[in-house]
Amino acid sequence: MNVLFGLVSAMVVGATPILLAAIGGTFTFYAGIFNIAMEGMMLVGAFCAVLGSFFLHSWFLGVLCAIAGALIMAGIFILFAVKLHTDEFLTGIALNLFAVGLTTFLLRDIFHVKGAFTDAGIRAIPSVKLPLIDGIPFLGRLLSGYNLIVYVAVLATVLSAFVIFRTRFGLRLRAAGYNAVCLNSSGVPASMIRIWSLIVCAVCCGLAGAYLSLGYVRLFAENMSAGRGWISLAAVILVSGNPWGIAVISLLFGFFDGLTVFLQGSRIPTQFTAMIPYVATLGSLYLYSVRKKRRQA
Amino acid sequence: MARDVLIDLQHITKVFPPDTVALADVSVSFESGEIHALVGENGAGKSTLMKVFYGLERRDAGDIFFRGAKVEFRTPREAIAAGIGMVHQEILLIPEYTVWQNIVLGAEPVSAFGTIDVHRAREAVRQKIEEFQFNLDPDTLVGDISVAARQKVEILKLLYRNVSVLVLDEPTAVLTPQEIPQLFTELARLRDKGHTIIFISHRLDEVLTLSDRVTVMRRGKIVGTSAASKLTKEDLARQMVGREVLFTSRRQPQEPGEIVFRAQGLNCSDTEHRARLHDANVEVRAGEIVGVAGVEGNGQFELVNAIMGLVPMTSGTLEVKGKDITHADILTRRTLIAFVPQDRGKMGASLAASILEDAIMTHHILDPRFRTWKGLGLNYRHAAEFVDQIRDQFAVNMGHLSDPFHSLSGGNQQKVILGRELLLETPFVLMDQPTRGLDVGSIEYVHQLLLALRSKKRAVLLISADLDELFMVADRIVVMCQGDVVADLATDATNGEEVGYYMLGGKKDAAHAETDS
Amino acid sequence: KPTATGPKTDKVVYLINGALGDNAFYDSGQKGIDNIKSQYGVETRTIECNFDAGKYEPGLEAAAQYSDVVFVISYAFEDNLKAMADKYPDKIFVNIDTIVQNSKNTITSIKYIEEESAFLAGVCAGLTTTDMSIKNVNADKVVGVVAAADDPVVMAFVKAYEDGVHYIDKAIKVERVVLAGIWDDPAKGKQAALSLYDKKCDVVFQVASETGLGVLQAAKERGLYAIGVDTNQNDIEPGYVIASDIKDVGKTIEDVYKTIKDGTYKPGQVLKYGMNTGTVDLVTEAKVQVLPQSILDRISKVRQQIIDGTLAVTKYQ
Amino acid sequence: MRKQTLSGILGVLAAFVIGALVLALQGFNPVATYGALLQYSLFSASGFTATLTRAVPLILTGLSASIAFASGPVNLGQPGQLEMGALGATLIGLFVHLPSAFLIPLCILAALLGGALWSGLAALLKRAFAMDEFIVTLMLNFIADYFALWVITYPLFDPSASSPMTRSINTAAWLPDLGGVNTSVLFMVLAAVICWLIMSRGRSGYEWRMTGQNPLFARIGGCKVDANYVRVMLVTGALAGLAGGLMIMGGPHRFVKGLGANYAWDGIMIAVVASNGISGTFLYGLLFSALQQGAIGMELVTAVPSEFIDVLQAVIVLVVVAGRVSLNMVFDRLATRRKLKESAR
Ligand SMILES: Nc1ncnc2c1ncn2[C@@H]1O[C@H](COP(=O)(O)OP(=O)(O)OP(=O)(O)O)[C@@H](O)[C@H]1O
Ligand SMILES: Nc1ncnc2c1ncn2[C@@H]1O[C@H](COP(=O)(O)OP(=O)(O)OP(=O)(O)O)[C@@H](O)[C@H]1O
Ligand SMILES: [Mg+2]
Ligand SMILES: [Mg+2]
Repeated sequence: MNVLFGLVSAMVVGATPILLAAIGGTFTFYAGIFNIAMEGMMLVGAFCAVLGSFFLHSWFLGVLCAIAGALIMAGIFILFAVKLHTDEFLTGIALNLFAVGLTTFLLRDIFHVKGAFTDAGIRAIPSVKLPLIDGIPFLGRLLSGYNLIVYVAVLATVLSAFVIFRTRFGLRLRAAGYNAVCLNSSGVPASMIRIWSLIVCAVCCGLAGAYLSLGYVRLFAENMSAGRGWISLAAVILVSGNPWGIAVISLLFGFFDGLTVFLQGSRIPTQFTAMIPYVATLGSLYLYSVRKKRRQA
Repeated sequence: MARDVLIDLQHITKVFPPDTVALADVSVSFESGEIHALVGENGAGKSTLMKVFYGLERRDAGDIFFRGAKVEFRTPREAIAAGIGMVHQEILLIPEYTVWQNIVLGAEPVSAFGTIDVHRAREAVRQKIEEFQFNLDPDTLVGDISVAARQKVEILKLLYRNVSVLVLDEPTAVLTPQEIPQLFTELARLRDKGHTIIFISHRLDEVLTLSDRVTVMRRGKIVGTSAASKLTKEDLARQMVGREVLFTSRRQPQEPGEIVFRAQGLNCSDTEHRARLHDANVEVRAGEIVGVAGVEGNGQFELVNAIMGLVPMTSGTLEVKGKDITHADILTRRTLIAFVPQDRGKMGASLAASILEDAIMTHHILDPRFRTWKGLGLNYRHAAEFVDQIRDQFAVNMGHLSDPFHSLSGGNQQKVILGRELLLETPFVLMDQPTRGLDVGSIEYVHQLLLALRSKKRAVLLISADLDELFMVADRIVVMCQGDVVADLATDATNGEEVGYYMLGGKKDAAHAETDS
Repeated sequence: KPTATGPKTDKVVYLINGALGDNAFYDSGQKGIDNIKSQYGVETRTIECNFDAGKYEPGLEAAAQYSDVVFVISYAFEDNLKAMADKYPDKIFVNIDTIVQNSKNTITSIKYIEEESAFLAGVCAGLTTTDMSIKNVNADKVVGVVAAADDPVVMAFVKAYEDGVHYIDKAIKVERVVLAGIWDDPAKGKQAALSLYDKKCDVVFQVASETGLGVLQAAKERGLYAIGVDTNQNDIEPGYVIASDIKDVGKTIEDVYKTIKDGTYKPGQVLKYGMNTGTVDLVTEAKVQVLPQSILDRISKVRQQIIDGTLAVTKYQ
Repeated sequence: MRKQTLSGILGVLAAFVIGALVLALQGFNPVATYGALLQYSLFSASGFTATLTRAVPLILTGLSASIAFASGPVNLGQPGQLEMGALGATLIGLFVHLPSAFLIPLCILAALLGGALWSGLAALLKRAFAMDEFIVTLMLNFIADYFALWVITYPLFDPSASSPMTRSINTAAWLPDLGGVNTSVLFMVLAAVICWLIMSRGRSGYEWRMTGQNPLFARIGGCKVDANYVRVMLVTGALAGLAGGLMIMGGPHRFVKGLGANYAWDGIMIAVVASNGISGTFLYGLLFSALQQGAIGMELVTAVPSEFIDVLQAVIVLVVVAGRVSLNMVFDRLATRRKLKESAR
């Protein structure tokens, strides 16, 4: 039983940062931006979260700092890709590189450490016991007691589905991706919508970063986003931006990621268990593509 | 005619770097409550002028006055707010959205939390549809409706915003002959309600019937503005191209040769398994131009794609010069078929590639002179000579070979494509709307080319939405309706009414009887 | 004015295959380098190769040209080190943690007997899980270890740890999570540790550098215990890190540099540092002491036996 | 083309100026730092050869990405393909005993095949199941990385080593040095020349480019679009594989942990900075290689932390690209002004 709950919790933990970043990515996806900067935004978010939490003695201010940091990254993205019309892919690659260099640089400059910074002074984001559900025997343990950001991620998923498919902003957002010229001539500057989508994406990635450094663990380590931004991007593209699909893919990835740790007792070499999440992603891509093909045929 | 000047464009200049002067000191004024036509050759600057006015393009010099005041529309939003709306040359709608979504986009009624008030939006759209008697269902996806209906959606989109000035950039280019008069009545009604309409068109007949005044542009300059009632089609054409243009057929009688192209019993379905072509039979002989008439979406597209091998056929046979190409790959077909597709940017060329790269496509495989190093290399020297040949033979007005294809104006793009295809020297030529969106001068040129092909004993299948064109150049006209070939008529023995009758689905069985006899 | 006849010793380079900031091995060495700098006033530099194989050779070359003494952690580029030492026979190369011998026999190697301290860490874990008087320790006799990689050095730690546990009680089960070379993902480390605590482990030993920081935090979250590695990590999560298996690379660097300075240094030696030198050890001092005196005493006793040689720890390398 | 060169040079210079400001702000001497960077990358024999050697994988993976992106497929699998290529060369190098004249070509062939195998797998999945190669190649990178790690930890592990690595390959498979420069550089230059010939002079390059820009048009034009897709994937995979193979044969002569490092990602970045041009990729590859190699000098001489080079690289990328765009805008504005004057006359 313990192991089962452990697996569920590992799944949630693995899924949360990917889900949050991917929800951000879905906004830029619908706006027609090939945004690969989620990785960098997340990393800067994680760093700024620790920075804020440590110096301002408050996890909440830490989270705000994370969002602010990610927003600065978004600002650079906006300046280059939206305003100067440079290649989005390139801007993203440069930003990711920049994020790694900058956070390492600042880690050394501000905290005088390399590698990782951990300190009792870093305030962590608290876990939340859901009021009613927590009391229910099985369900309570399954659903309650996670980090606040986990519930924020769930909320973000629901909210994003609502915003994208029900609101005026959503209609314009998708229009910006389908046909920006049409949106422009309808009187809505597509570039504004793109800018907003990047801002939303930065907020989500900032939260994802804060979860990494203040939520699950309470420290900043160099390059701690560890490729999660890329997985988020893959998730977004895999389900063509649908928030529910993203939730499913993130949970699947989280599950298989957790499984790599739980499969340790078996005789499979660790290098192979480590492949499982990626093979599983390929598997879901296979199912998705075959289904799509069948629907078209 | 004591109307007020509503819009006054003064000394507008627009340069597209590096060296296209799209508008050179253009001054023109539009009066309130008039239908004002803007005509001119391809690339004359009509669209650019309107885009500048609408805030879609920045101008490099000049002033704009609207209702007497100097205005500065930096974005379409500001133009819309001032009561100006524009329908673009290319249809700008989102196929994934429904009609009402497309219409309200940018001016959506909202309720709490920024949610779109679907009910209110749909009602408002329905009301507009009723008010202007457009026959549309607000809930269908725009991707599922005909081109003509999309045009209506574009216009409704403006009316929904209560604009008083409508700018329509070639609204009729994609419409069928039956739909044009409909649109005209609607436009006339709008004018009578006090709207001002500026419209761009290449169809001089339309221009003369519909508009109050006509402004002619040539090479970025205004030639003049005159009342439509004082003009003839010939006057207009002369002003546009700067010389006389002939509007009558110069098709000489000629005995067609052996059968070059034969399609028998073609059947074809779309992705949703709806049959799009049933048992279509078409034959073209050497030295013959066969026209395909039909309302758009009645199987012409599938016919073309089936001939080119772009979609699989469920049954039927294709034959060119006695060679069975039913199952041949595209390259084999290309040795026998020259193909001018209707969509230049999608099927006819790559807009981002250089002129040279687009001009040598297919030749680079079929013509051994394009190969070097035992076929591994591409002979760029020969390629350059080849493009020069196209330029000279087809009178293409272009810059350097390495300039991007999209820097050419529409007419010149079409000439490059025509040149490329006709120089393939194939026995059979398939042309899909080769004159769509071209100006009179270029159309005349294409028609001459077609007739030259005919006298060179090549077989031509010409798909066109323009009946006048078919009557001018085709020897026979086959009519398609709902995927069937419903009639096969000798041009000299039929008339526009009869073809129109078949196009709209009349007398199907009788038509078969007629062809059989 | 230079009067010394021996090799010059004023420029010291610390060249590592990985990157600083592991709070452990590399950082410990850096501390030694920093001490050399302040003590002798010599110029020191650090080159981090960041695990980039393409940087090993040029890094060595640059270091050899620039400096007089090179302290090098040469995992994965032992070949390059041999070649470079042969190329620059007048420079002093001190290789840390593995034994490398070049044909001119100029490299001095420092070898740690890390099995001894890891064994003691196992003893500590074994004693803890069997002592239910310690807060939150459960009845099941299970301990765990999180290893960042499946490589010989790490596995030497793991196996010696297991030996230490079983030295206390053969019935204690040791659960392992061996990651596939994931050294810098604390979230992964925490996940791994949590899975071990879910399997009833009371103590988890981490041999995982930055990844291991997650292990320490998992211990705090569960109110259970972790053993740190390489440097004294006992106060990172006070009350939850019961001990740290230290490997004082810095101290050995200082020792060797001292011999270089005072002229007793001999090239081509293999210097072995075991528990008897105090370079590898298990430290239990902490702000918040969890372990009862009985356990501390027992640990001291075993330590003494190892130092005395009365208890032989199996070596794996 | 000339405009691109100009904007490239200006951009790099501007980035260096920005970098100098940052250095000065951090209290480092920019002149000495850049001096060290140049000395350790270009103006010393060992630095220069190291720069050239480092450029081999950067340029080869860059070429791989350039050709792929210019021809359509979004092949982001260079990191994995590089490792598989390296594995191929290692296998042959370990187990085949032949004289150099045969073994070296055989190893190179194995490297090409190793990379092509991995990209071919992605191409196969795309053709058979319409699986997006962007995601597939990305995932295959992780899988290849762990697979290679397994191979060097277990089946091919060198028992005398203290970290995962294979035994040394047969000396017959070692690429010799020519005047201090490793011959892997020659193979790289040869590959670059061939790539240039294919893309700028070859028929295949023409077709690939056209397919990349407008596949429907290319198909109607008679190009074998599907076959071209597979060919491009195989060729670009082989290029990345070659990078891996040459690294083994010219460098450590064995597959050690961390062999791939970040080369392939840097290569992808270089390709994009160079707008997928072959000569641009070559030049930017040399530039980035010099920067990364010179970083050692900066660490040594002025003790500037190596992170600085990461930041500087990112700044160069952004500034070069932004510079390119702004310079185009300036040119456009100049042209507009000239035209306006002309037409006013
Ligand atoms: N007529 C034109 N000729 C050449 N380039 C053009 C032309 N029109 C637009 N562009 C270019 O196409 C790109 C997209 O133009 P768009 O009009 O969408 O941007 P914009 O609205 O001007 O940008 P912003 O939102 O920053 O003001 C820009 O790089 C613009 O410079
Ligand atoms: N975005 C652009 N970039 C560069 N040149 C352009 C652009 N748009 C138009 N041009 C050039 O400006 C000139 C005027 O084009 P415009 O589209 O206004 O012509 P038009 O009169 O509308 O022609 P058509 O009848 O073919 O629509 C042409 O030479 C065209 O090539
Ligand atoms: Mg136009
Ligand atoms: Mg217990």
